[in-house]
Amino acid sequence: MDVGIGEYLALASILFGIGAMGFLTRRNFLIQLMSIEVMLNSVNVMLVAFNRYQPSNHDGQVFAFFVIAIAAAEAAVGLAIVISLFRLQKSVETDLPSALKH
Amino acid sequence: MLDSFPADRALLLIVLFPLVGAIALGLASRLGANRSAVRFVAVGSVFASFVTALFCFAKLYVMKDGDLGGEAVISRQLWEWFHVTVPGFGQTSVDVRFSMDSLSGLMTLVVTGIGGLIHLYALSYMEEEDDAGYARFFTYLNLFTASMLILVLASNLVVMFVGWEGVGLCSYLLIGYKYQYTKYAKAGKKAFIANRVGDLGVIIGMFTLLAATGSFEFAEINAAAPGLKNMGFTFGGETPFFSFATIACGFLFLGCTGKSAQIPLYVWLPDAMAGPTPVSALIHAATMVTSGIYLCCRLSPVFLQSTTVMATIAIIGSVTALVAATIAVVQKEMKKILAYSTVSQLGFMFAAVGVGAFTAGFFHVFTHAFFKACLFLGAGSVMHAIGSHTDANIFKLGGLRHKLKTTHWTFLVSCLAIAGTPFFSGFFSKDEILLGAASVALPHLTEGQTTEGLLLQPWTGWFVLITLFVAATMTAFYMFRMYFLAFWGEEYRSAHGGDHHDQEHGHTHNDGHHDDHHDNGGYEPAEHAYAAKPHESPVLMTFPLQVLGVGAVIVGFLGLPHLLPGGIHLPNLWGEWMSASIASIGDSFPALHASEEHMSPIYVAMTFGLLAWAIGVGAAYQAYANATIDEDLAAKNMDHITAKLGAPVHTFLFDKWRVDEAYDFAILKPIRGLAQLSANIDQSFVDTLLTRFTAWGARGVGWVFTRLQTGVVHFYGFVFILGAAALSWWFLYPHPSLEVRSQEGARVTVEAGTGLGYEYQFDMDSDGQPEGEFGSANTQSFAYDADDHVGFVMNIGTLRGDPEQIPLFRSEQQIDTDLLGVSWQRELAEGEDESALNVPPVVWVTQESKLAIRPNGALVRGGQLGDDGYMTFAPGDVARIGRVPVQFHPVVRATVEVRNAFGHTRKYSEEFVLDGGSRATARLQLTGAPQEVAR
Amino acid sequence: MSEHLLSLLLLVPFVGALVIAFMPRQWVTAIRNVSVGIMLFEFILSLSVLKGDYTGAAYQFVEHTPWVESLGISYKLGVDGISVWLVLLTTLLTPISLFVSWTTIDTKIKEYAIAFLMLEVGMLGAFLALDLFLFYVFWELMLVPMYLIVGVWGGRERVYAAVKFFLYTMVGSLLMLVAILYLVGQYKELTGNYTFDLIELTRVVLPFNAQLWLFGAFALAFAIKVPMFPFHTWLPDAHVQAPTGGSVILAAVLLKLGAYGFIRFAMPLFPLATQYAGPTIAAIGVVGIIYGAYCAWVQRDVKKLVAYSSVSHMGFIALGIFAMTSQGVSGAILQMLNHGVSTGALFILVGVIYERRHTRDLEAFGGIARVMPWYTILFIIVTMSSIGLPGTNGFVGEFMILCGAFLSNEGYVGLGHWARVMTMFAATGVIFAAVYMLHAVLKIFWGPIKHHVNEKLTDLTRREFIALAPLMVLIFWVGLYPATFLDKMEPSVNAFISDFNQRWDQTKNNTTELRLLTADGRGFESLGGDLPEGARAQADLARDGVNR
Amino acid sequence: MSTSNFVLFLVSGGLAIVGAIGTVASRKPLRAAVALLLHIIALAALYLTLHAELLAALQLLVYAGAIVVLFVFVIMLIGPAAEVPSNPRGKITRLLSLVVGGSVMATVSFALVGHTAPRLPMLRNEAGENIFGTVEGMGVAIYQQALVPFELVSAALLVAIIGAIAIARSRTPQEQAVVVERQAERIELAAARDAELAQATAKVGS
Repeated sequence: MDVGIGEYLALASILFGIGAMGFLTRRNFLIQLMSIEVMLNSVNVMLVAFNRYQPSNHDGQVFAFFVIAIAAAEAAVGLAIVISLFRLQKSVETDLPSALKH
Repeated sequence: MLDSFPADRALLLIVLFPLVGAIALGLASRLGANRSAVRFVAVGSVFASFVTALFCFAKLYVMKDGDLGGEAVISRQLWEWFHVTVPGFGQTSVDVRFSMDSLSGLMTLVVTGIGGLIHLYALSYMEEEDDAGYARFFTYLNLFTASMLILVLASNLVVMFVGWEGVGLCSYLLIGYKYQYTKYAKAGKKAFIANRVGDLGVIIGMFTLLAATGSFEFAEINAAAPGLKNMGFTFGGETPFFSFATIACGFLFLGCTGKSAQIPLYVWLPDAMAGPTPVSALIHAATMVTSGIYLCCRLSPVFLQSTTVMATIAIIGSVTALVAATIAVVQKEMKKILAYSTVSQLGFMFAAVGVGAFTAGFFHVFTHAFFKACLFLGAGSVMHAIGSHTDANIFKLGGLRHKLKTTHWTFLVSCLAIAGTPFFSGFFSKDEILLGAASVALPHLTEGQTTEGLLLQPWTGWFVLITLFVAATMTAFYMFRMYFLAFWGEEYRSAHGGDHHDQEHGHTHNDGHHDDHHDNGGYEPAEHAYAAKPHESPVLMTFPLQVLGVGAVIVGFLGLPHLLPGGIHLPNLWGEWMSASIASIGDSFPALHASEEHMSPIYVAMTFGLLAWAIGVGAAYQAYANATIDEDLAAKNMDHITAKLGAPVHTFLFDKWRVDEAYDFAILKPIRGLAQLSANIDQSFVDTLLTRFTAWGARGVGWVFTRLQTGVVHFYGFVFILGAAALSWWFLYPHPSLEVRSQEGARVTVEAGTGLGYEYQFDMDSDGQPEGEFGSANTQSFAYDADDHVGFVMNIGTLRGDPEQIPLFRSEQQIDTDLLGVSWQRELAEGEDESALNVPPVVWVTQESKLAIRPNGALVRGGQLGDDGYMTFAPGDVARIGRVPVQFHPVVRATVEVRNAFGHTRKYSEEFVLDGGSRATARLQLTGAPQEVAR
Repeated sequence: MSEHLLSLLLLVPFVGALVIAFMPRQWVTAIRNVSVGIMLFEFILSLSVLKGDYTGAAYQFVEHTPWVESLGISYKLGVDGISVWLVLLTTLLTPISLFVSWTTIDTKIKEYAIAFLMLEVGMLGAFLALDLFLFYVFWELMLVPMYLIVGVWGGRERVYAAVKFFLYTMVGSLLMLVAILYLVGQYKELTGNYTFDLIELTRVVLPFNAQLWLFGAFALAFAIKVPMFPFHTWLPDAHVQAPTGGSVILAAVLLKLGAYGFIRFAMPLFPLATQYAGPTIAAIGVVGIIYGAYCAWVQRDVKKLVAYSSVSHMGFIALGIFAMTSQGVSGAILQMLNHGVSTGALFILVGVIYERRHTRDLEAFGGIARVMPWYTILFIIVTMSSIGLPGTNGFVGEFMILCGAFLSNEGYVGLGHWARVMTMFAATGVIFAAVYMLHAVLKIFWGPIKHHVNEKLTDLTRREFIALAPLMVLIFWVGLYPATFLDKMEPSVNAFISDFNQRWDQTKNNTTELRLLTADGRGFESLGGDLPEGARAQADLARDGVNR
Repeated sequence: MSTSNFVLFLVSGGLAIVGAIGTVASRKPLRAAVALLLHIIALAALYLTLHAELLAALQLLVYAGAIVVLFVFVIMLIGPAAEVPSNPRGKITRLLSLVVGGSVMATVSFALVGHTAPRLPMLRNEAGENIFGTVEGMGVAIYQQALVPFELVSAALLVAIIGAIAIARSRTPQEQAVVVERQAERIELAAARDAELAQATAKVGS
């Protein structure tokens, strides 16, 4: 039995779905940030999978490499925001801050 | 016309003197000048103008050299004011022109003569005004004289209108001279607006005359007058409903009623008594109010053309006379009585005009100017004597004949004149009017002649005669009632009343600005008792009285009746002099003119006149010669005779038939309400409709979009994901498109739209078998042959823009004619009827795929007319249907199939015309057609 | 100098504004004097416009330089009999209104002067422009300074009034812009190239209903500006809130642009629509006369009263224009001049008592004739001019309009058989004018002094006299000797009417097709361009043989 | 190569999915962090099956080592409040979205399963060894083809660090006062604007 590219893509899309569901349904900032991480990882899988089937260069993997770097930066800033928000409203619930409404 | 040199220069001076005087006095009143200078300028200017007027009048007399009725006009043109184009008459210029003929000559003499005397009188009457006020008064008086002279000397309607409104303005200023009292200011405003309503009539009348005769000049209008009878505004119908004459004269008469205070618009005159007495004398007796009659006399030829207007004038005139007389009888104040007497006398004059006796009417104007001015000045001198500045209540007077000697005899003489005592001026002028009325009532009919041809029917004559008779008796009665109550009787009824003012030796006539005790907040001057010992007025006031008194007597002899019972002929200077410029009814309707063999009207007129005088004076003597006034009746404004009328009738008459209240209720209140309504509507409805609604609308739409900003991160995330999904759907399926790159004859190169990872497969002739495999090349060229044609198309070149394209089929099909422009039909062949041409041409495609056209009604060129009646064209040939070029081309279809990275494929097909690259625009529903056409 | 006179006229105030912009804010008196000085120089300069030869109807001092080649927009200026006096009215009244406002305006002097100078550029440009695009630019440019003058230096609710004024005119002019662009599009379709030149565009003959729509758009824009009956509600608010100088210039010149627009642009471009809609618009004008007079009568606020009186006067002008007779139109133009003078003077006079008592309520005054005699005299003279007393300017204009309207049903165009009825109703407007003006005069001047504060009112100052003197002279000059003004106007007006009739005659039966008139407007241009490119050669071949 | 590869794929894929579901579904954030750790480690194994050795190492080193630790650190900092009580509101919609999301994922993944792509020859260096995915190959790719993005990413990371510090640092007392005062000012300004708006609408409305 051989693992074709389809399986990897399927796996990646499942993971992405789970991450999206997490981001949309959970009302806890931290969980949302983590589900973003899951989504980013699923993208990495897809990139690496495609690169595997074009192995003449490392574009896919280099891109995945950069995605990881940016994910790190994004997590850092996200958590900083969560902390300052937490300091203001003593909770990490996402629905509380709605000052920017119409 | 004899334009003698110095006379026309003099004509200008007549007007310039008072005008310059007015301007000088105006500056004086503002910049301060000593009183004597003001006196000199005020009277000097009018007197100088009087002398010049005499000079011109004499010049006129000389020009007539003996024949009094001869044509003689002095005229002077200054500059062209503006010009007007009248359809049918071209461009007529309206220029500032003055002219004096016999009518305006006399009128100028009246204005400057009597005006001058009144100026003299006013010098001392207004003595106690402060310097500025004194000068201001005489500025207005001079300005008034100037405007009146402009009105009289104008040679065309527009310049006359300048004077007409100028006089209105001056009466506004003069009535409101004591502007610190709101009542007087309101009276002034009322006068101005009532005149303005009249002026509306004059304007419309002017325009009608302009439309009918093409000019404003009096001379030209009178010349064209006979023609006005049958011309008129035809609102659609042929025969004019109203002739020009009727419309013009009707509106002009409306103007005259405004200015000369006749029935509908007379309400302003009684209130105008608010002005100082010289003003009432000058304006409301001698000059301004007579301008209405002057206008009618000036345009007498036009008035003679319209029966309806003459009849209305006659009726309104006599009714006004009667109504005013009834009101005058019950009044208790001298100036009020004189005011209503003026309205009544004007009614007499208009009645005269109405029955065609223009010269008689104007003669009454002349005599009335003398005795009415004398009466007003007499009343003024009485008021001066008793120290009252508002009015003299006759119930509080009595026995003045001993103390005011000259005022008494001049007042008596004028009363006799107005009452119509024989040999006094009033008798002659009134007799002439009655004669005019009688000669209409008893037309001198030759046998067989019926009355309907005449201008006026006898019943008008009788109506005027009787009403005037009653009015005349009443005139005599109320004049002598006033005379006896004021001057006769033994004791001076307010001898005791005024004593507390004695210590100021009786001069209490400083205007009320410091005794405000009960002038109800400045609305009107304070009422206070009369001086105990009245004394005669200074000589400056009595001298004009004497002159006018003498005038009131002798002036009547100018217009002696030309025929006396018993066939005696008397020299009628007035009639001859006026015949030069006033038309008389006798010329056009001899039946309405009394002559030797038709003496009856003269007898009737004479008897009515004498009878009226006798009854009136007798009754007044009987009732009031040495009557005593009892206090409580006086309190109710009644004396023992008028009390007999009974309270309701008396108050009805005393309150001027409640006409003012009726006007307020019927006209002013509704218009004011309408104004208030429109102001509110403007603020609320119109404003809201345009501004508020749009504002609300904009804000509403804005509100809808703000709902999107919920502030919840989730929501934004969700919208974000939604967008991403939609975008991805776009990439899921390929979106093919096809363009014609180039076309040489049948070989066509097409190009498909590119996309990410697209692969293309062409099937150029859409027969189901693609020519090649899926490849990345997106262009393909192909040579089409006859059997690839999927259909045919016809290009119709329209007049502009790109050509119209219609599909062609094997079956016959009519061309829509409005595509073919305007001129597509061919000439009518012989033997054909008209309808054949309306059959539009028919086109279809033959088996050998050629275009076939059956012309039917159309003119078709450029093809070969076959035997079976239709022309054939090869693809690309140009045919011409009418002026429109027509071309016929085959249509082919190419398809392309595109596959994208996901492996989904889409097919796309495009039809185009093999004629050099234009895309098939017509909806070619050819999918169903190929089988039928192609193979 | 003479062939660039008009550009110079536009340049002087513009450069003036720049000069003042660079002057430091503290030099208050310097700014005041310099700004009025520039405007006076502008007035003297504009006098030389009169040297043009107006006997023929041709435009004088024409300047034509292409501006945007590709779109056919050119910087084209010209003046003829119709616009010469309006230009002079602008250059006369702008300095007067600025001169008057220097006593009351004490904040942001520099900006006020600049706004006025730019306003003058806008107005002059609008009167002089012969290119539709240029006209539109100046029409909008004029709005901004007026908006600022009302909005910044106005009364309490100045922002509301300014915004309302701006939006009203803006909406109207946007529709006009759309109409202009459509017209240019049709010209392009006919001749293949773009142009915004007025004379060229008058050659386009649109089908009737297109003409009606375009005329509607133009008419709306100008009706709002005139202002005519339903669209006039911005005027009272704008006047009440505007400072004295602002409302003088607003009443004296800005309102004239609407009426001028009708004569210059709307009527020549769309003859069929004008003939069709003319009587209705004239009727609306007459309604405006009476409606304006009614509203004026019941106002307690003097400025609102005068504002509504302007609505009534402008109704007269609309009637005069659509009467389409020589004296009707020249009467209307003369009446524009008179209305500018008399209403301008009225607003200055109202400003005088407003500065002293800071209230515009009629009840607050009473009996001040005794306290301010010179003021009373001037007010009475201006009132008489406003209600059209013969001998003053108002009468000549009104008389010619009424006469024009009365006789206007004979010609091709005009008010039809309703002409005489309309004239009668319009003439009643003369009565109501007297009613509300004398009502105001009675309330302010006559009667006793009710409020003791009025006793201490000072009479006119020298500055106010100087401002009013030229207007007084004009009132009597136009009243007694209008020939100086009419002679310059007459030829252009007659040309305008004869052109209109001739073009109407030419195109009255072509109500469906888009055609182009020949340059001299005598016949239709035969259009070669109606065949597709390729087919033309063939068509020429085919044309010779009838049935080959 | 096939069966061991397939087994490793199944194991690591399954673990990855379990980890993902764990991070998303767990109530306590700490438990979610651990599940995330599991998820990342599973993916590292997956990269191995795809010949991405450097990436697998990096994944473990950077992702697991740094980012997840950061999460845990923040969770510890926030303490008990980190756990948000479940809120019944919107229960149905969340369930509904789960169902919909699930079905979409299922169809997409089934559509993708079974696609095969030709195996192409891997990248070889001059010496001929297969360096695809190895440190050498990746090193060459990063430092030669992708040098500029590499530098940019380092700049981006620097910016992120500074930003995070700027946002999350604790305020000094006077800064706190300024923040509170500016907050009050903003509230008061908003109130004034509302009042004027209300008054304008009243005027417009009247």
